Amino acid sequence: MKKLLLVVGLFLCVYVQLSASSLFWVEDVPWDEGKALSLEWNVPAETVYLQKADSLGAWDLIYAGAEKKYKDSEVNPQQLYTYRLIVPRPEIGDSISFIATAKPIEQWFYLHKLSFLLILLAVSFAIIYYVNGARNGKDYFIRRITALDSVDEAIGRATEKGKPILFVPGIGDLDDIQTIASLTIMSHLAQKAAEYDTELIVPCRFSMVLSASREVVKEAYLKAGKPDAYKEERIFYLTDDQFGYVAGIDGIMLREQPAANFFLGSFYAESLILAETGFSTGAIQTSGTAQASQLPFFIVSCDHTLIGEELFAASAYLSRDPQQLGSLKGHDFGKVLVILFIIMGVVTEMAGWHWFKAFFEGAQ
Amino acid sequence: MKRNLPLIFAFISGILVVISEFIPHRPFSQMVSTLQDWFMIIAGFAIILGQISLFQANLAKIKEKKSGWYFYLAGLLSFMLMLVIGLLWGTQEYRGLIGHGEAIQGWLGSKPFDYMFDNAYMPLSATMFSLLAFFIASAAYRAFIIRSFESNLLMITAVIVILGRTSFGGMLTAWLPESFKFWHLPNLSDFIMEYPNSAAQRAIMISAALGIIGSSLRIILGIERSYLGSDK
Amino acid sequence: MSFAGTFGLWMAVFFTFSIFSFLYKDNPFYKFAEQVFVGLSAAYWLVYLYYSIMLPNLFSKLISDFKGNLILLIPAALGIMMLMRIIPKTQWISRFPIAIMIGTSAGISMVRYAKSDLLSQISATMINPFAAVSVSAVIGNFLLIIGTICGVYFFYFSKKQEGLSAVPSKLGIWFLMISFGASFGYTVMARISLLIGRLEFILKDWLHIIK
Amino acid sequence: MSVNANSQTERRIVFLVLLLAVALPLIFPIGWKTEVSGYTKMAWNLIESTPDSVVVIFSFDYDPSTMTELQPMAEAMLEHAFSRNHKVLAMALWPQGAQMAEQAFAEAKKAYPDKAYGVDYINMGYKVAGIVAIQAMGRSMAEVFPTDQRGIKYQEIPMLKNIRTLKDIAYINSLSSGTPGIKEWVMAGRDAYGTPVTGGTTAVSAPGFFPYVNSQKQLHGMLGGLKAASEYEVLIGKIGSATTKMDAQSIAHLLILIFIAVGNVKAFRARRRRDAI
Repeated sequence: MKKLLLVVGLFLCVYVQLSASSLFWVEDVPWDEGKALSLEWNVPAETVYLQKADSLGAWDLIYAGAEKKYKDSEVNPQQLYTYRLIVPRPEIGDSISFIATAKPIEQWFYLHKLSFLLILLAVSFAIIYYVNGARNGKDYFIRRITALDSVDEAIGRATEKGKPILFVPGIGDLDDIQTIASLTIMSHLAQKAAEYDTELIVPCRFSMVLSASREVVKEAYLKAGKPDAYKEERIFYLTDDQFGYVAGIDGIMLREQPAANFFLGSFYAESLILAETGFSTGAIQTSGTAQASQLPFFIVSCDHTLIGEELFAASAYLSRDPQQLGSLKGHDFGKVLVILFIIMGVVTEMAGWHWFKAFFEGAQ
Repeated sequence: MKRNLPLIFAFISGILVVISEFIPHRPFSQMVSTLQDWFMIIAGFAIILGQISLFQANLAKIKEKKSGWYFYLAGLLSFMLMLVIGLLWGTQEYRGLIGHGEAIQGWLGSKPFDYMFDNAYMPLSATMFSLLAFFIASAAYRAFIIRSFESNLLMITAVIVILGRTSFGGMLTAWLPESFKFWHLPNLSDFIMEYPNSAAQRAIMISAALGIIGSSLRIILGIERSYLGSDK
Repeated sequence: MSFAGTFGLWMAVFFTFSIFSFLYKDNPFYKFAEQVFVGLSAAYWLVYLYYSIMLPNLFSKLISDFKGNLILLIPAALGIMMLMRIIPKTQWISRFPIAIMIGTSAGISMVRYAKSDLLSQISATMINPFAAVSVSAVIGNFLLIIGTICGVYFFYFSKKQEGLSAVPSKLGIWFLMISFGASFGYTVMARISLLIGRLEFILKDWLHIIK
Repeated sequence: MSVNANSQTERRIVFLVLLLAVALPLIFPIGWKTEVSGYTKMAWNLIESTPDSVVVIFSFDYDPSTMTELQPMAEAMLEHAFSRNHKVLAMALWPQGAQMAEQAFAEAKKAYPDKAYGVDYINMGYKVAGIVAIQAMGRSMAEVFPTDQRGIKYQEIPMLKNIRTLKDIAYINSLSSGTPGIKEWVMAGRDAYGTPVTGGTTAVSAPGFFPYVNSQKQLHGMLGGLKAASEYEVLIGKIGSATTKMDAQSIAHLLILIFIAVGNVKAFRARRRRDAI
């Protein structure tokens, strides 16, 4: 730490020396990854030209205009950069130039992300607090989510008809949290399907999703006490291609005629193709996504739709696992916080105290 | 061990990523992009798993002479064809194992991989995508029925915006006097898009973000672990 | 036009019609096109991934400068561990790369969504509703603030929504419905454009009916 | 929701009618006039008010996937520029943009057969590196484009004799469907060198650029989507592909509204019948 202070101190001295000119100065942008320098000048001129020395010392024009400042984001940390400001003086037919140098520095904290860190910590601690509460036997209430009450009915109907269930875990890869939320819902469904002896079809778009899906379904069959009923080949990969995947699923819907379709996860334009084809086969359809732009299509074409966050609440709702319910309670704490902040923000903006909003905006 | 050790790995990698968001200093500042590059590489290996699954599934169907097995044969053959020509002669930008195949290029007009891309893959993909035009019409026909108050709201705004987006929507209300300009259909539909629509989109985004933060935290802390399967 | 060009054109036309035929009902043409599509595209992405990711980001780097890129052995090892799934006995090994990938994704999503979808949307809603030029914009601003708050409240799970507390949630649903209707209507144009694009191909490039 | 044979037939009728509604206006253009919006008029004004014989840049920053919307814009604006006797330098920040430019020139040449390559227009082809390429053009155009698409040396192109940097260009028109595109031109072209920039983009991405059409005129108006393209055709008095496609759009929209109405009448009747029993 001492060394760090010393280094920072040294840099400060150096740059105070170098930027002694009060007409043109260059500073490191504070609290960042050392990838930006801020340049300012105070000269009476309509247009100024700003140049930067490249690695060979040749001057490159980087700005021309009437502004009084410029932020250069094309710099690397710990390298010295030299800038030249040219101020044309048409009355004497000449120009004046100023030179300044600076070195961008890497720091250890993004100060402008403070509000972001605080809000993230607040929500996380709330979730951990409520999960802990649940572990200690506290019981949390969860309101009805209509779309999920029909899951049993859908599986029941498939059983009655002797038709399979189709589960599409979205078109996102495993790096999409919606896909993982979808897999947790799938684990409940697979268990139910195993209990009812109904076949489950899971086409996957990505290999990693395929691997995880197989693990999830296998475990669900094990839990239901029917490990022998698990058929690995019914959870399969189609193609990495968005519309190729959809063409394949459409074919499955037409030929296997599943009695219940589940489209849960991340969906893009293909949502309506899937939902409309599914509708034409007469299946009961349950869908859910956090992709706001695709929700309208699921709403109009499916029987039940999980809207936005309901997708993430679904596994808590279905399993009634106290820890999951606790975490949900934590999200709700976040919502109260959000509503309060918005109201406070609107009030402070109306009162003219812009620092409040600015504090939150700092995070971008 | 087969399950707990991976959970510890998940915990460590998750926490590191979150911390690195707030630290501008190296190596933290480059952590996320490095890990994302790694993800691509791992996915590059993993894609083979899926392709083996596809290959085996099609092969099984052909062997068992399931109904329509020749379609699966066609699928298998197109897979092999695309793979082989892609590896042998490469793509537009990349050299293949046996070069650029100038002779074939002269005959086909482009590399075989690109020829197949332009004349088979592209039309298939674009046509599949364009089916949406038909489905959006049939969905509107079937679902936009006057029923409850909520479904009426859905239908009415849809109608206003559909009208407002075309030329005749403007013609329809062009006679409105200046003081009623707000009700001019293009203006009205812009207003709906800008205010009530943004409000709802924001609400969905904010609450879904909370859901994602919660789910992520559960994953990092190991509360959500079904993706790993069972111990046995 | 050369033979290859003509053949390519007819192939494209054949596939276009085969997919369209699905709108009438399932038929052998669609089945054929579907399987070809799945097969072609699966191989396409494999080849694409090999040339644009595996080759430049891994193999070329390791071949040209092995020592300098030792760190790349980590993802390579994880990738190979992923492939252990092929053998049933070693399947459990693939849990390590999966766990690491999911852990990282969870971390990335957590910060990314907290920033772009939570924080920036909150601050974007902190507006002075009266700071607008027209009456309609002032009303709009109020709708924006009220709609956002009620919409967020609609997703509040840990309270029964009845009596007075049902009012904001009801309002929230109304806003959601208006938004869904609006997005639906807004998308129609883009979707029709897709069909126009396909018809242009048939009418212009193939049949030369339109210029 | 159970589906019977009846509703399957209905679906097919919906599909067939829609297909006809989109195809027929493409074959038999109607030529409905569209109300011209402010942003389109601004873009038109820039080209209209620029004096003749100057050199201008058309940057083709898109590929075939967004051709339906952007190609008609390129054609209409190109014809307008030709009619004002501007000398057009075409380039592309997207690899396939150069082909798009070729097609647009071929279309515009139908109306202006006298325009000569190298004298009235030129295609410099694709340039990598987006914003960096634009910045380099601000220093020296000849360095960025040693030759044109066909291999003619920069110094030997008649229309570029007096063109050294971006500052010698009268205006820039970027037709873009993403990055790099309009934004890069505004930042590196207009903000750094003061060359006016206008452009066109898809309907989906248009709202993101509206903030640039401000009092500082970072963008001199812009075209968003097919509708704006057809407005531009109205301004130059041409029934082009945008107008035709917009006719198809309008009819399809109208048809969907009719579908909704028919669906409601049917549902209303069914309810009455149910109530009567």
